[in-house]
Amino acid sequence: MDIPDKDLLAPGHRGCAGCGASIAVKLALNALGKNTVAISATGCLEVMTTPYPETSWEVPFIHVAFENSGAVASGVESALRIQGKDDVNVVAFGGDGGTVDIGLQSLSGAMERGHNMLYICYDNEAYMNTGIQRSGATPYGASTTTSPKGSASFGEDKPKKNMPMIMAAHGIPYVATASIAYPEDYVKKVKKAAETKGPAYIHLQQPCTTGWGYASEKTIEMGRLAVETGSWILYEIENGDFEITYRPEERKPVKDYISVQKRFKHLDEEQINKIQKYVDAHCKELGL
Amino acid sequence: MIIHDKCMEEKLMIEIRFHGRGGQGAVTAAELLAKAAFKDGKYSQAFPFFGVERRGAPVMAFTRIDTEPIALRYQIYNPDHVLVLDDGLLNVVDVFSGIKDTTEVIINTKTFEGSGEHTVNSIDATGVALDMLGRNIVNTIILGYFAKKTQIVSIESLLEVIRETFPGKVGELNVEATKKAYDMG
Amino acid sequence: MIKEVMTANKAVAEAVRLAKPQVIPVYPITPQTTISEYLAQYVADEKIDAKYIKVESEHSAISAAVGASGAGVRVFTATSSQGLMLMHEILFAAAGMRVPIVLADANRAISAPLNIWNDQQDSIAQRDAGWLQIYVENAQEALDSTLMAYKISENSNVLLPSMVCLDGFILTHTVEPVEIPDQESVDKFLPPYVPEHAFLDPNEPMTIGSFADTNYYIEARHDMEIAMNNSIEVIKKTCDEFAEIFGRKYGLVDPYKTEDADIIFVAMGSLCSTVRVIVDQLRENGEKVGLLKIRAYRPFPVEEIKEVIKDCEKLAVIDKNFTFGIGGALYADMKVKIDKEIYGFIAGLGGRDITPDSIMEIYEKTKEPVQDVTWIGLKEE
Amino acid sequence: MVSIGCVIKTPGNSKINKTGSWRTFKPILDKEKCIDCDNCIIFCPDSSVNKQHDIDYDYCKGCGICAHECPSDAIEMVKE
Repeated sequence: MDIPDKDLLAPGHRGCAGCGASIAVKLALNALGKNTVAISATGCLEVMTTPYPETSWEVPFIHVAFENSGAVASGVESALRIQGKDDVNVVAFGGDGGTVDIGLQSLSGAMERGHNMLYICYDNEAYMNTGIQRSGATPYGASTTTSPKGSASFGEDKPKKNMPMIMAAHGIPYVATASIAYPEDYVKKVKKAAETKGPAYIHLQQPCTTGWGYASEKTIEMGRLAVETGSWILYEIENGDFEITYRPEERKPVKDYISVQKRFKHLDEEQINKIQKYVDAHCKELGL
Repeated sequence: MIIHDKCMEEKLMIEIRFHGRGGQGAVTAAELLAKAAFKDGKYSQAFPFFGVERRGAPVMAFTRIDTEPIALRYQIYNPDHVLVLDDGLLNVVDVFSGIKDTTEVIINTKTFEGSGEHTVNSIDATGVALDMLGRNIVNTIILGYFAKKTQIVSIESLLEVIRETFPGKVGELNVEATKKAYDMG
Repeated sequence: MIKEVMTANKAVAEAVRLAKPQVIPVYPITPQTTISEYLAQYVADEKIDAKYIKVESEHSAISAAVGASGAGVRVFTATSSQGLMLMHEILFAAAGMRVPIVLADANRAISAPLNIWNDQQDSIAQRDAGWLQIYVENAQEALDSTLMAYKISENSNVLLPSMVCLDGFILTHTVEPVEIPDQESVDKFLPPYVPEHAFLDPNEPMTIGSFADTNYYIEARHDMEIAMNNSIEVIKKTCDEFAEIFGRKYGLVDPYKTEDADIIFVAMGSLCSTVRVIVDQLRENGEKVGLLKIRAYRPFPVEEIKEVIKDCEKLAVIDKNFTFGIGGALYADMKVKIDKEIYGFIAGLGGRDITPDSIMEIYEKTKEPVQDVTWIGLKEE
Repeated sequence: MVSIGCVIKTPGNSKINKTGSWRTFKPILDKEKCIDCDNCIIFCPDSSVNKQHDIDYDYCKGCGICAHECPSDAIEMVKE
């Protein structure tokens, strides 16, 4: 992989030790290069990288609110293009909350209108910025502060919203899933998205040490386990053509992935089996 | 409304109320009249009774014409002229509401003769419209008749505005129909 | 310069065409809709060289406007009522980010009950967002104020967005003669927007919309207060420049026959036209009465108001909005800043027609007051 | 005094914030064992490993990802 002389997300940011979001953004920016304008939804990323008067961004950056990064990016993209700046990459980042929940309408509008931009959802599967509340991307069984385990609850009672397929249904030219644990695959997809004329969407799984409950050194390992167990599947949909971009040699049991995270610690065998069945069905559906 | 009447008198403002049904072009008629008066060198204003009614429902529109700039910004309650685009409305709304002794009323009808209480002029605008336009859109026709009867706007300005508003063949057909109605006045 | 009969919505669209914004994100809503339609057509016909963003909501309209303005171009958007309410959050963000957006609001009542007619509760509810608010009386003023709004907002001593407020239907759907300035004169008055404080350019990366903690936030908000205060002088200067080129003179306030008046009506927007006619009528009857039209509601021109009303006995403030337990918002502001005998009147909510009789009633109730705040035209049963 | 709209015109100036002070364990690289896979560079959330695999302790928060992802066990986490 190409290593740049200088990262476009500077150190000194306030991300947790072992933060996956900063890895996600660093890799994306390095793939896109300096000729890029970044937009961010409110969330961990924005708060930890822009505490006035400091910024970690080496590229132009704008943040407005939580639910509107799709629309803000639409405005930025339109303004750049009308000024003849056709070669500038426009990339928007949103967490899972800002993407699959509160920002869905704004993002859907942006995708539908065909702006030449890339939207990256860095999905850590809950509202981490405010202290681990569930989102539409929180997986089945995960305990969060708003989907807690309890005497009458085993945690989140609904599976994760299938956001990449919702984006694909917009008929946009490029949709992909990715993981920070597979940087070459991710970077390749970011570059492909940047070259795509029109809207592109990448749904990136990004483990979170604080929210998931694992030791900080295991951020990449968690991402790898998600993919190796089939809990997160790497694929791309290019002009409607679906393709799996990484196939584990042998799919590991889901238990290997969830038993090492605090958010799933409370689950019993029956519930784990249920998750295994759900993962099996999803893998079958996508041909993994 | 004593104050209102007095100001009318002194400023010689003319207030016109249109009654029609949604889709018949009453609002457009009010605007065409305002634009024609403006072309004649007068000040004018036109606005609809702002409703949520859909096609077919009774609607109102208003025009004010004056030799001075118009400041009044409320609906017309005591019109000097009333134009009724559809005689079917006579059974549904009180088109004579608030009219004065001097108010002149023009109704698109074949049958209505008036009650003798008010000055009522009838024109079979629908007949003209079906004959010349091929459909029952009477707004320009009734304006042609109004122009002749009242001499408030010139036929030249009215025809010019109709041409500007409806370019092409539709405009020319409307111009011919309006001329015909003018001659009937 | 040409003169045409048109609605205030068309007049706003004409002003936008002349101001040459480069990005126009707009979402239709009654009674603003025809603005969005005219602008779409102008872009389709290449009368404006702009990107028209067909956003899916007002929230996205204002968000895209902030994004585009942040990227360094002149921007226009327009809305009304529920749409403005949906924008509420981002209105504050736009002002705080100091992006000089111009927005036209077709004033309309707020739900519930659902109502599409005119009052000014929608924009009044945004009074603390940090936007300049200009209330216009007719279509000509709507056009002129839109042009001036860009020049005022883009002034480096201001850099706050502007809202041009025009009464729904009463102005937006009423045709009347309007002078349309020529492009050359407008270009002279309003040069292209050249942002210095914020723009998105890879050659000069900056971070816009940062996170400010307890050490900085209050200063940032205080700076907005200073900018709002600065805008008073900028508005005056801009009005002078406008008058010089286009011959029409506006101010922060517009007094009418107030010099020797005992009672002065205070009002905003289209209502002022009818009030002026009533002032003339009352004057003929020997009543010493005048009108103070407030054009700029934010910034609130305290000194200019004081100057106009200094010798009068009483003020009759007419609001097309209200704040619970207080009266109208304009009334409340006047009570706070003006040391006079002031009476408040709530009128015209949800499009109830304000007739000469309504204004006469207000006059009588100011002459012989029975209470501080009176709702006008309430049906008895 | 804050800038207009709190716009920050000094890209990447978060470098003034030395996050190395957050660290309780410190990664020590044995260059002898290093096989130049660059995992420590790629996965570092704080951009604290340069192309020569030197660790910048000004910013390293001691998360341990580099040590954990090192295929040749060339990095050891040591208590500060």
